[in-house]
Amino acid sequence: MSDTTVPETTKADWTSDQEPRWCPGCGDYSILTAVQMLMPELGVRRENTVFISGIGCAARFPYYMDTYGMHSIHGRAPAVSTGLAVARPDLDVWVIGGDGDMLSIGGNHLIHALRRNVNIKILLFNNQIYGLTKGQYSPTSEPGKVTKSTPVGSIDEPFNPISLAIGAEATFVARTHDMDRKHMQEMFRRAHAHKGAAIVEIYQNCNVFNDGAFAQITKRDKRDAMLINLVHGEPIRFGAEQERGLAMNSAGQIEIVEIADVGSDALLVHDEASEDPALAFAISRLATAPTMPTPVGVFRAVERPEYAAEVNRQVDEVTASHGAGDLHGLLRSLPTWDVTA
Amino acid sequence: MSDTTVPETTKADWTSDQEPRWCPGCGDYSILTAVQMLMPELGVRRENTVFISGIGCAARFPYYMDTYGMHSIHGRAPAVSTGLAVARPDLDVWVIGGDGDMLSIGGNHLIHALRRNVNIKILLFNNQIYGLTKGQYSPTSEPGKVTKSTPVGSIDEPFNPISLAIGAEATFVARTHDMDRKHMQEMFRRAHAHKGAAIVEIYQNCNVFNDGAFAQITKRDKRDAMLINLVHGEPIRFGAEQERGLAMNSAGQIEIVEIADVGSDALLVHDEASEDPALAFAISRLATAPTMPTPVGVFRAVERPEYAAEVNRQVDEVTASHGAGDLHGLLRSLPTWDVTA
Amino acid sequence: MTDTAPANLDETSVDHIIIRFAGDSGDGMQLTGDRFTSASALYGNDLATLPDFPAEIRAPAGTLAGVSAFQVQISDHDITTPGDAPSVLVAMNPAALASELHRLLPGGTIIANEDTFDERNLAKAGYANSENPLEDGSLDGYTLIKVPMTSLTKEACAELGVKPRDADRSKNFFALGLVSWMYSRPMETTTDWIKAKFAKNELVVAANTAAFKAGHAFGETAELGAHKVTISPAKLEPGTYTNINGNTALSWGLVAATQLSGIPMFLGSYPITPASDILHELSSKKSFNIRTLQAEDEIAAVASAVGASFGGHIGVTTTSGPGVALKGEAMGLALSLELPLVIVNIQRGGPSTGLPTKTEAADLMMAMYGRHGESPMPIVASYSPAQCFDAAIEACRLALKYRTPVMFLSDGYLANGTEPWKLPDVDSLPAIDVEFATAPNAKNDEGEDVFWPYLRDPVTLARPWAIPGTPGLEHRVGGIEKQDGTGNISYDPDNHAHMVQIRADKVAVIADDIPPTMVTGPDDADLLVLGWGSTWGAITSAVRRATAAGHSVAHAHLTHLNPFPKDLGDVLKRYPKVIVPEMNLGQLSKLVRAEYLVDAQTVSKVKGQPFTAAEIYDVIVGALQ
Amino acid sequence: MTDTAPANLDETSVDHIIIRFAGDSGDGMQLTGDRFTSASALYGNDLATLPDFPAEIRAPAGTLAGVSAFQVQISDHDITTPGDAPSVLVAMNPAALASELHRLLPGGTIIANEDTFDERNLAKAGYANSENPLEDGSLDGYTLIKVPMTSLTKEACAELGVKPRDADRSKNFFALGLVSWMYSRPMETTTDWIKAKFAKNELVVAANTAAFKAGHAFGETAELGAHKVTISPAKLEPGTYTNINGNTALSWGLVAATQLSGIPMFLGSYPITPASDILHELSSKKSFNIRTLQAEDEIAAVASAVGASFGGHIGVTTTSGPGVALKGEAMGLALSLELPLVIVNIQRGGPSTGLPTKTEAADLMMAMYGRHGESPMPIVASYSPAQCFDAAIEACRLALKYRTPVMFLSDGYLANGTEPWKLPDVDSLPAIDVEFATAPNAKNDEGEDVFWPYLRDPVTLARPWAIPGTPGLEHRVGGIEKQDGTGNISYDPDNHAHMVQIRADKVAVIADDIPPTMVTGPDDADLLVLGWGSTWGAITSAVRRATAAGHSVAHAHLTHLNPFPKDLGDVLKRYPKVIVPEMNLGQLSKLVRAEYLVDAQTVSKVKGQPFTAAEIYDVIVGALQ
Ligand SMILES: Cc1ncc(C[n+]2csc(CCOP(=O)(O)OP(=O)(O)O)c2C)c(N)n1
Ligand SMILES: Cc1ncc(C[n+]2csc(CCOP(=O)(O)OP(=O)(O)O)c2C)c(N)n1
Ligand code: SF4
Ligand code: SF4
Ligand SMILES: [Mg+2]
Ligand SMILES: [Mg+2]
Repeated sequence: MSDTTVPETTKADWTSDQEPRWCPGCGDYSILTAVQMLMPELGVRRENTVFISGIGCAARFPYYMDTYGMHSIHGRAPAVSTGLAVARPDLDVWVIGGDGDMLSIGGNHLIHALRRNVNIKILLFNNQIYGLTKGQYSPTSEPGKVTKSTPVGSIDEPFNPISLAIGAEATFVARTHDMDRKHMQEMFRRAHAHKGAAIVEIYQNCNVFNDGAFAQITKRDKRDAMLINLVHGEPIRFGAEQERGLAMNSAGQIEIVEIADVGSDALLVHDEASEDPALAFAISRLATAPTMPTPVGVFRAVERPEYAAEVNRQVDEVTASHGAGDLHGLLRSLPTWDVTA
Repeated sequence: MSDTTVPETTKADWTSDQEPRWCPGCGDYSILTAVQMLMPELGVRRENTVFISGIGCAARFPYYMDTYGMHSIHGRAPAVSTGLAVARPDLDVWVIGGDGDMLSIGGNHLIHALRRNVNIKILLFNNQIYGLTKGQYSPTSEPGKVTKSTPVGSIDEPFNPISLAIGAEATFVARTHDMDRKHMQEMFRRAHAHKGAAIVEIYQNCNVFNDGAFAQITKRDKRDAMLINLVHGEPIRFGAEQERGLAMNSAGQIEIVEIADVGSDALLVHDEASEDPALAFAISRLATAPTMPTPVGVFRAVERPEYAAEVNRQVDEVTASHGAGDLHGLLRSLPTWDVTA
Repeated sequence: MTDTAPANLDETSVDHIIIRFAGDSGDGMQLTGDRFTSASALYGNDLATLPDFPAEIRAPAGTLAGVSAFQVQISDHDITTPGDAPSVLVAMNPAALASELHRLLPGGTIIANEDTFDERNLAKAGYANSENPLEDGSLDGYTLIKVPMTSLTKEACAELGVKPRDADRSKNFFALGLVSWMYSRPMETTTDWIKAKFAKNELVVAANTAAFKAGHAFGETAELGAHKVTISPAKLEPGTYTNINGNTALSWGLVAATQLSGIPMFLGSYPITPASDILHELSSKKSFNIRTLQAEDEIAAVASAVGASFGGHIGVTTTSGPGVALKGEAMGLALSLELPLVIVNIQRGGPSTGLPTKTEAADLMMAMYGRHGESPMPIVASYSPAQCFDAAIEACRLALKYRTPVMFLSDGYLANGTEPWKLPDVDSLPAIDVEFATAPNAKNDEGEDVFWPYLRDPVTLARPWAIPGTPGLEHRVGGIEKQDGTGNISYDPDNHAHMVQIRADKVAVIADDIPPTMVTGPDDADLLVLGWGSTWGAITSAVRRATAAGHSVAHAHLTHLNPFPKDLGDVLKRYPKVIVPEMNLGQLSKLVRAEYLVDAQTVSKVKGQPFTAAEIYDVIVGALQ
Repeated sequence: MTDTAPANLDETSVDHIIIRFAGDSGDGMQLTGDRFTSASALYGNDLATLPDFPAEIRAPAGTLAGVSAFQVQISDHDITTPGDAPSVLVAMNPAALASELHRLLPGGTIIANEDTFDERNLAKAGYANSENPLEDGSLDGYTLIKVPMTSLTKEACAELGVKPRDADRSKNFFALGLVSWMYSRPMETTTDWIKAKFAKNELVVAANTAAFKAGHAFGETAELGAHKVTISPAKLEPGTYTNINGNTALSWGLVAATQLSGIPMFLGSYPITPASDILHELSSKKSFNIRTLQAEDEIAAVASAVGASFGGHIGVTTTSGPGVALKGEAMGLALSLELPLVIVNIQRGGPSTGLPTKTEAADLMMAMYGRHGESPMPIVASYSPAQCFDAAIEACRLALKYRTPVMFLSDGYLANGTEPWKLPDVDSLPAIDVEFATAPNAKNDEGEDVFWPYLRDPVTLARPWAIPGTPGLEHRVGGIEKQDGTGNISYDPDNHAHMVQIRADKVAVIADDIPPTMVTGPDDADLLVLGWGSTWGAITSAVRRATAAGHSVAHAHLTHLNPFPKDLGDVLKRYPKVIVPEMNLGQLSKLVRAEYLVDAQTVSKVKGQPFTAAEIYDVIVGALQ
């Protein structure tokens, strides 16, 4: 494991011998391809890479990666991964799950993994539906959604995964979508480079149970107008002609402006590295549904001590100061007495 | 239940015959008193009032209220309450729990109850410690905390319950503390008046396992300087002479300012009713530990359809349009055929 | 009189037929089977079905993993299973043939869509060197009917202006038409259904109808007359019938319990195969005073149901094994609170994620013991799709009357399998009497009227159910041990012992309130077959056959697993031999062995598939030798 | 030779004594008992302790609910229980007297802090009309020693400048001093301990020391000479001893397993009484290559342990009943993944929240069956505080060797009770050999080397443990049914049946790897007492006494509950009668009845208290009549 030159790999090296079992046309395929094609670029070893998932269509992902992998149980992948990352800080641990897996049954593990800043890379496949169980609404489904379990429309307010993650003290939060391989790869690369918990929300089309959920913003001809690309250090602008942007109004709220009206100096400059997550949060509130202009990119990327490293630092420090554990001594650490024959 | 005049009650009417079993000096006593004294003022009936709790010191609360009550299991009170509130929208349902109960094991139920906006009033007794299990750190404990389970200091970033709640789409979010009965009562009254899920974080002293956790901000002689009282529609100012306040800086971030330096017009005017939760979130980020000037009061209070009401509206509408369910007809709703003798 | 004797294909009339439709997951075989079943049901046959599909929404097209199958037995007499070995196999592609052929009776009929037997599909299905089984003589032991279904469908659709690609999707209706012709099913049932189902898209209606008629015509014209048979309607008891699967019957039973008790129902559930359909069904039953919550997880699902029960609803939660494994702690709470609650477990293959779409009945022990501490809970199990209706009412009745969580066990086979159900007269269903407490029931030391939440009914041992909103009965309940009577927290050792015993007794007394063991066959039989759950059909069929063959065999079937019927010990001891066929490694047999010290012997099948009658028949004959 | 014969108070030397310290939760009785125990241990007595405290951190002062007690038996010979009825009761307030008096032996000694017997406290303790039992003659049947402990303590502390309110907190040391004097305990052990413990606060050291000495002096001067007795050191096997409770021994056993296997340990845990101390203990053992995670809940605790096991650590999770009820699904995953995992359940009173600080052993059935599907798991149970060390090593050994989750059962009584433990020679502990897979183990169709994660060891049936970081062995595992060998997803019916059986066999073969049943007493005894877990002490003591009384009784005790030792059936069938004392309603007896069809009879005690030897003795005698 200490060999320093990482052998060159190709997509094929990262592809397992198991044939994907997703529906034809499912967005999961393009995410898989994006990941398999990215891995050779990351300069990492297959044997040091682990994919952990919960249950759902998305969660089949690890089977198709020729790395170490575990298809665990519904909702628990962030917790399983936390244990693995703490035990083995030398590994790259990726966590895969759908919106039901991660935000419904697994919501608690997710927010705790984020606040702890465990070194796991979480890819949240958000298709706003339960795919594997054949089409119930999920915690990200739009209100009013008619599904098998909500015959007259759902009445729950959905989570905004970006807002939730930021509210849970996440250090790296990004969003991308399954129609743009390059952008996905850029987000995954950034997540991988981040020291700590990184979550990337991926808008993913389920063409069987929720087809076109993101079409209004991710279709090639809509993107320019509807996707607001966040670039660190740059004024936030979008539109076919880059003619619109984000600015803060007098009430301290972020809004979409026409640059022609306000001038480009008024634009908000994106600062993903701001310690204060308030602005990233504010940006996350811009779109309440993927039918409005929607920010994508890295919302937040800040440094904070990484959990597994800290655990292992404590282990090392205690060991250094007390010496490696001595069982004989431990057994004698309470008062003892001797009985002689 | 349809009697309209609510009989006058006194604190004694709301006090059960069970003697509280908290340690002498525990902050839970003052919260109990605040609630028992408030109830007569709310004009509600004992029989229509239910307290539901999880497990922990705080969670013993329902036993001491002479109302309907349930001491359920660890972490599940928001879920139990959701069922009760949906089944019985005529009731006032209060949910009681500690920081471990609500944010550790119960974190998922909490955030889902908040996003659904179920009509429950959540009192989160935050003592930044596990009391009942004798002093382990909790998800709100400050980093570096030495406890039984963290002998060389904890390494988790704590949750900020206000930020988490806002990130989870909460419609009513407030904070108060156990040393100020009037303020507590004001917050509880507001929570009660809110239609939907309301969460009130209460800084509560555990004098046995985490004594003085909030002393630097809640002690009588510190409050003026350290508590930032949020009042809707008012500029946010604090200090013994009201000489400081909150303002937004040029980078769009909220900071503490001396009014003498910036003038009172520069102060942020608190708008708890803003649809956009970004400012409330930003205010919640001001203090990262109860040793810094800390906002208290109502951070956010907005209207959104209440979950139980919506469920019952759907029931009523479907019933109105289809007529009350007819079992005979239901059994014949699939194709049938007759066999004759 | 048996479920498996081969239908005689030479005659124009047979007493039953077993057909298996098999194709790719995308080929619509479940729908095809379903429509054929419906037509047969409306025609008046007795029948039983067995859907059998993979866990993926759609596994790779053309592969063995992607095969989806549907088996149905139709008959002119009373049957209890979908049959053992099909006599007809409809194979829409090579993978379907490869994966299902082993089930076909020797000499049975294969109807194959020959258009799909190309090199690529043959390879995917694992045929070495893409040898075509339709051509190489390997099927000589069968009657092979090769039909170019795809091309004929496209042809039929072409004139409608349907694109060939879209027309391809209608080929299952071609198959349905052909089979409908072979078994003389009325055509209107299907064409009407197509019209209603695809009402939104005329072209689809037209295409499917055309394909269906083309299939029918193909039979008529292609000189398949020798294969045409008729099956007369079954001589069932007079009444109105519907063809129903277990999950629907179960859902309707829950609806009925709501009506019979007058207590509103609250369902807290989290989707999981094969239980989700109950959530779906009940979420559309709002006008029956039923509220449903799709909870964030299984724990919230059961916890919310407990909250609703506290509020005076009948709390229900529906799930499968993995979900039950998460609900243990909250069930313990309900048990300690002594509130009504029904936990429905539609069992599937385990452990862990296991075989989510396959059937198994290995959660009985978890139902008995899957909670910490002494946590006795009544268990009700359904034994046939339609009987899920009665069993659901019974589970609710026990929960409401005894104020206890009740575990309801069904399984994937019952959930999705169908059978004709003679609809009960709604007015004749017995009411479930439940009364909420309305007044104080005790005096305190000062002689004042007070309410004691744990003052029990002397017979049922049930505590009073006083719901919020009732003035004067305010009280607190919780999971800590409480004093019997007052319900106040108590750490008193004797009280704890008393409460542990009372909770056990409360379940035990239910034995006085349930029917004796359901036994068929002679009291002095040489062998007793003891069963529970969905094995009923196969055991019944096997025992009938064994009896017909001159063996002396009895069959006892349990619907109540905890407590057992009072006479069960006597029943078991009556017979020199007891065997217990179970879709697990021997769970009921462990329970009866421990209880009655009877040497009940397990007959296990843990293959994700129900027992066939033949398997049980063989075991019976073997045991008697 | 018995644990309960009253100590003869007239003699200056007795062979054993049973003391119960009782006071308010705030009175420090656990600490007092603990110090007395330590001094006795260091003095060389054999001993056993039983802490007994309420669930609240501090219930209302002076009430019965607030009483906290600590019982210790010290002896000059080998004993196995903290004794049945105490012969000395130290009562720090009226509530302590009222709640504990019924346990005291007739004629026993009461040492009461008379200062607290005022009207208010008497009323709180429920003495009608505040009648003072110290004065009204109601204690005439006992030897009553009234001591104004509070005032004497304050007096002793006054000159140190300690405020009376603070001095009040030292009165438990007065009691300790007095009792230490009565039983001639060496003083330095305690004074040294005070010095070390309160090192940060000199005044507290001074006050406690002064109180302790004042108590000692009180005995000396107050003519209590008649009460002074000596108990010689016990003739224990030569060696170095320490006084240890079950949770500490268990923790150290886990540490030892880490060392013996060379496999790092990962503990994922969520605090819960009475298991939290294991988390505390292990979190301070970082230098032993142990990592601990206080997880967000029990599910995350076990799930993280599974993750760590996948990474090559030995994953452990510690909890009590309610926690286990939440872990069922994840245990099923570990079982399906076939990874090592140890689940520790420190049982407490149930169901639901139950009696959190009281002992019970009612989770055996949940350990066996608390998961969906066929989910067999080995179960190891400890039987005495010190033996938790060996049992923990054994649980880890089985988990590592067979790649399986293992359930470890202890209980509240073992967890907190103490006994002297002869420290093992660390070098003599047998190593646990574990090897990670490092190379491919199969060939694919193309003849290339590949790694099959489910290719099993033919003897243990364990699969290879290939951990991430190992080049060439990349593989995927999951909870869906998999093909034996390759580990690929498989819905094949026969493979599923095979895997279900293999998982059962994997547990079954462990029977070849564990010692035969631990039996004491004659093979031809008239009665066998079968036990498991913490009943060992009481059964041992009772059987010794019955044997001494001329009865022919044997005792078998199980440390492995699944699988059972191979000879268990033969052992049980050897004896005409088998009784099974259990702190539940009869769980082990159910298991052996089902397995061996032996009429084992349950002797139940579910009071949150361990059996006393007398109770079991009476049952033995009764059964033999
Ligand atoms: C404990 C448990 N509960 C429920 C299920 C059933 N289940 C499997 S996947 C899933 C949700 C799938 O939705 P999502 O996570 O969004 O993934 P997708 O299929 O959409 O990719 C559910 C409810 C399960 N496997 N385990
Ligand atoms: C399932 C389960 N796990 C663990 C426990 C043990 N437990 C009881 S209360 C508690 C946490 C207490 O902390 P908190 O919720 O902050 O309440 P506090 O006592 O501080 O008021 C824990 C871990 C339990 N009762 N049930
Ligand atoms: S159901 Fe939806 S998410 Fe699942 S594989 Fe099919 S298209 Fe993809
Ligand atoms: S332990 Fe702390 S929170 Fe619990 S009752 Fe005592 S002081 Fe209050
Ligand atoms: Mg999804
Ligand atoms: Mg707390």
